Amino acid sequence: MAKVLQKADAVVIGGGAVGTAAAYHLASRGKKVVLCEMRNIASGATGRCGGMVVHCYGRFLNIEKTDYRLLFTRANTEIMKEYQKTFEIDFEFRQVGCLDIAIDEKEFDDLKKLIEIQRRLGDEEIELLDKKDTLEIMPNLNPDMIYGSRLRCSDGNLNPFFLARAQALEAQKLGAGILTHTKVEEIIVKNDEVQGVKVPDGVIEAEHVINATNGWASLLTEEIEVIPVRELAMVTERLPELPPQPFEMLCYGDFAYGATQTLSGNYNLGGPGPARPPDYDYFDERIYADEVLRVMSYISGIFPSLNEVSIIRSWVGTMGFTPDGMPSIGPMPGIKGLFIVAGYAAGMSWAAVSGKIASDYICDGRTSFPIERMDPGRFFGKPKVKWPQPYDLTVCHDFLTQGA
Amino acid sequence: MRIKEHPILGKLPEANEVTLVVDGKKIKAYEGEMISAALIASGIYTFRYTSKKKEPRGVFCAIGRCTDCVMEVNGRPNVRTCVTPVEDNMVINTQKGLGVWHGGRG
Amino acid sequence: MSVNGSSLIDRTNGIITLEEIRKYNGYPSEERFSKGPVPIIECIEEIPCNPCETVCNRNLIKVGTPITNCPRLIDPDGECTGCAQCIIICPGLAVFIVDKTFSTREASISLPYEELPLPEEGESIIGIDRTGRAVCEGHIHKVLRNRKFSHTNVVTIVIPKHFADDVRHFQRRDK
Amino acid sequence: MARGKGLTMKTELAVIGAGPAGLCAAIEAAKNGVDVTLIDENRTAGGQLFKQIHRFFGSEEHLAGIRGFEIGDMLLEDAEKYGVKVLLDTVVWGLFPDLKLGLSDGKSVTIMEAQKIVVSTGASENSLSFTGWTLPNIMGAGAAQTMVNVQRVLPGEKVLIIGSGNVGLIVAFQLLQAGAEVVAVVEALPEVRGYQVHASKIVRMGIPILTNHTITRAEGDTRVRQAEIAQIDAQFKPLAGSETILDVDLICIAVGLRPLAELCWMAGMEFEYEPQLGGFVPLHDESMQSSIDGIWVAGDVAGIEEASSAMEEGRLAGVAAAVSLDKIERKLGGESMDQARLRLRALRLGPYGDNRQESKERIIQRYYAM
Repeated sequence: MAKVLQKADAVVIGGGAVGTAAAYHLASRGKKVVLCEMRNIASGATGRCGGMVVHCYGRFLNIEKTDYRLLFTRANTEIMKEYQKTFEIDFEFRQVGCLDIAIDEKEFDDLKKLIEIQRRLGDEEIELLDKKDTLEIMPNLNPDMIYGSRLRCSDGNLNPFFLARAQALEAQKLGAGILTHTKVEEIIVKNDEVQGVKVPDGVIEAEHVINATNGWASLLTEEIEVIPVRELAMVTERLPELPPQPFEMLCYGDFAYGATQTLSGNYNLGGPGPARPPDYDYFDERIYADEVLRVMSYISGIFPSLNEVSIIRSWVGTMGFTPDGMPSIGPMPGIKGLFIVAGYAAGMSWAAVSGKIASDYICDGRTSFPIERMDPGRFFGKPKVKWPQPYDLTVCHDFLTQGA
Repeated sequence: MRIKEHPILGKLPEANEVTLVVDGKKIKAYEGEMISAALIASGIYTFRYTSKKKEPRGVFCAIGRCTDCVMEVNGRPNVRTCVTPVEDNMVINTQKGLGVWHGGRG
Repeated sequence: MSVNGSSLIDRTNGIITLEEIRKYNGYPSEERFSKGPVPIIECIEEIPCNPCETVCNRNLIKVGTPITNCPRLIDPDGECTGCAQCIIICPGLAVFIVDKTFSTREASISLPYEELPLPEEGESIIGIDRTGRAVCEGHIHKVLRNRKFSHTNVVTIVIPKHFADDVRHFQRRDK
Repeated sequence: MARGKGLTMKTELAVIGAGPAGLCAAIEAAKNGVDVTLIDENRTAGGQLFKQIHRFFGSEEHLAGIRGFEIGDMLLEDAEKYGVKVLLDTVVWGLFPDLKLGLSDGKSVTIMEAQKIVVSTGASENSLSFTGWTLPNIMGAGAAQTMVNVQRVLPGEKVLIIGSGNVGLIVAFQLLQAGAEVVAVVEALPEVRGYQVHASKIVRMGIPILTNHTITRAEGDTRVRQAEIAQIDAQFKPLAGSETILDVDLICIAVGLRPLAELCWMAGMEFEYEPQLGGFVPLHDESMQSSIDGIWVAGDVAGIEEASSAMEEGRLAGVAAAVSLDKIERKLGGESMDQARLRLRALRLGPYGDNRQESKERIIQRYYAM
């Protein structure tokens, strides 16, 4: 029988923004928490994303759930504002507004249709901007490419490394154990009840286990359908902000493309990096020349000021996507004590609230948030979705909205 | 100051003179010199001030790696002066924090 | 245990002493000094280097293999002509030529000089020992400018014979 | 990040970094008929050679007794003679797994496809933090060496050197040659770290080497004006009352170098931590082949040593690449690689060389244990 290393009330698997949030909220409720991360804090998607806080992408895939999404992402922002009052580490969260750019007539028409639906669902904040207004906010965009945009002023960005480390540090202060370079090999389940987790040196016993491993989630819990998606992130040299307002944009058509300027002045660019034939390994974290060039050219086409700017770092990260574009948040049907918080396409806008929900559920057996529509078991019994190869967020979205 | 005569390297080779405008003041330099060398030869050691603490910074690695010597050159911030050669009528300004940038349209 | 360098020399201040040279590499006898100029190689560590061996056209310096052996002077009969090629080639500027037969009361010391301005012949100087201290007075006997062998000039100074085993540098009086 | 035109260039062997190792790799390969492209981000090739005005150690076959910059000129002549294509002012901003390189000359961005690659990107200097260490005119000793010997500008007249390794000792002498007064060399450990010949030379020229000493504070305004040094105990704690204030206007930090291995990390190479060789170094076999097939490493990027060893590792990698491109017959190539290995072994002997030799042997064992 493997050595019992320690006993805890709950074990969190995954050291990203979501996992560290769960550890913090559980610790602040007095629970004995142990977080296991196979590499280092923020080594997964958290450490390789653009750090953008987008309350609601508002694409056709989930447009009908706009109000539902805003319920969670707005709560997420409130929790982060609370963090800022007491947390030792400043994770540079600021709401600078985000422009969703349309680069042709058809895309601009889509935005008009989508905004009508969002208004109907009570979203007063979202604004439609024509070309002139868009260029007024961001005069350095390429006028030949801009047909208009959609603006949400409460969107913004943060430093994802600092968010994860901030939550981990506060959790540690409250007694949580943060075990990096500790790979969870298996969630131990006996007659449908969680006993703990198996790690290289032995076993950590716990009544509750939280799977916050995002793109890797189905490796530990096969039944849930979270598929890994490869994304590219690049960071430029630090530059002053260009008036009138800090820069943050998404591309409506290929919404996997986006760019934001961080508080410290670096531009953070993101773009799709579909896995490559023949083996289509979506966990391949190496970078390839053509995809770096593609992301660089696409974004500098829309924002030419970047032409003379140097890129100083580039990474590839693995995010998680689900067949309906909504995260899987909730207790795992059929396994008592296992809670799933995975499958985020906009992790920074969901991490804090997901951590709180997981903690509430484990402490009180319930949560005030209506998480039923994100039940991890919602895909049980349905045929596994056969994604076209290769795929990325845009291909997933287009594939799932063919009928829309 | 420039080493006019070196025991091993001999006399400083002849080079055309160029003029740099540094924070509005004209200084002389010679073609082929790096901006950092020309400035230090004219007694200028502080090239920028840091964003947060406004502390003076200058040359540190001299091989273009550490970016401690960056200045605004011809309207572009973050130019590594230790690996950028001088050109006639270059406009060079001490960089304050991240400097001033016109998004390539300056 | 010394991390580097032959583990026996005192490495606390970078100063090499005559005793250490005698002990680890040998120092010529007075009998050898009486025969004429003698190359003194103050290089007593096993470092990979042997140009002094290959440059001496009379094969008076032995390093052998491996090239980390300390260089030894094999010149009992005093065949050294004082050509100073060994002084010029040494990457560590550690070779000197001492000629105690220069005159009854004086000795000459040829040493590598790679600084500017070059001293003038006849100029009076102060003899400096291995610790950097001034120990005696003397004058510049000869200055061999050396553009051909890339600028390691050879300056020969003349000092009282008594200091010939200690003076290894000089300072110009007006400096 | 100029709009990626994505023009693609092709070459048989791309050598990244035209320092001593890169030049020698390019020359050895080109000598054997390989189509070589040598890339360097600087305006001139030669890397550290052109700031090294001292004569090199080693034996005749290592070009001992010749000054670094003269060796640089010789290698540039050979590179031209054997038809090496040299791309200067060109940054390699990416080394991609499928043997592709991302190049930029500041105006346009191109991708180069190479059949084989040698990474010889050299090293950068370690820094040391103490109060005031960010003041202007506190710089790496190698940086000061570059300013003096390449830029021909003397950054300061009264200099403090921190660190008594060969770089600290040689730069102290070269600053003296350039007309500066070197006030002292401080060394934190109880013993001088560099060659005794270098130490004795500067001591006799009036530069004291203070072991068990370090810098505790630097003062200044738009440049450094004063340094406070102090004696330290075995735990590197300053002894109260042992502080002395030195009036200096330049402080050179010579506390070691580390490999510039970002491109190796990016290509996905395996690394090993070897303090004697400067920190994390890429694993390689005895012909400098890295853990990525088709990519060799050579020179300081594969472990900090002097330029003479860098040149030998470059020759070794250059011949190995030529063999793998079937440009020389395996047996002949093997012989010339053995020669290079013998010359390398000769440089890695003695109290200074032994621990580097052990580290290199460990790296090769780890390579085969992958």
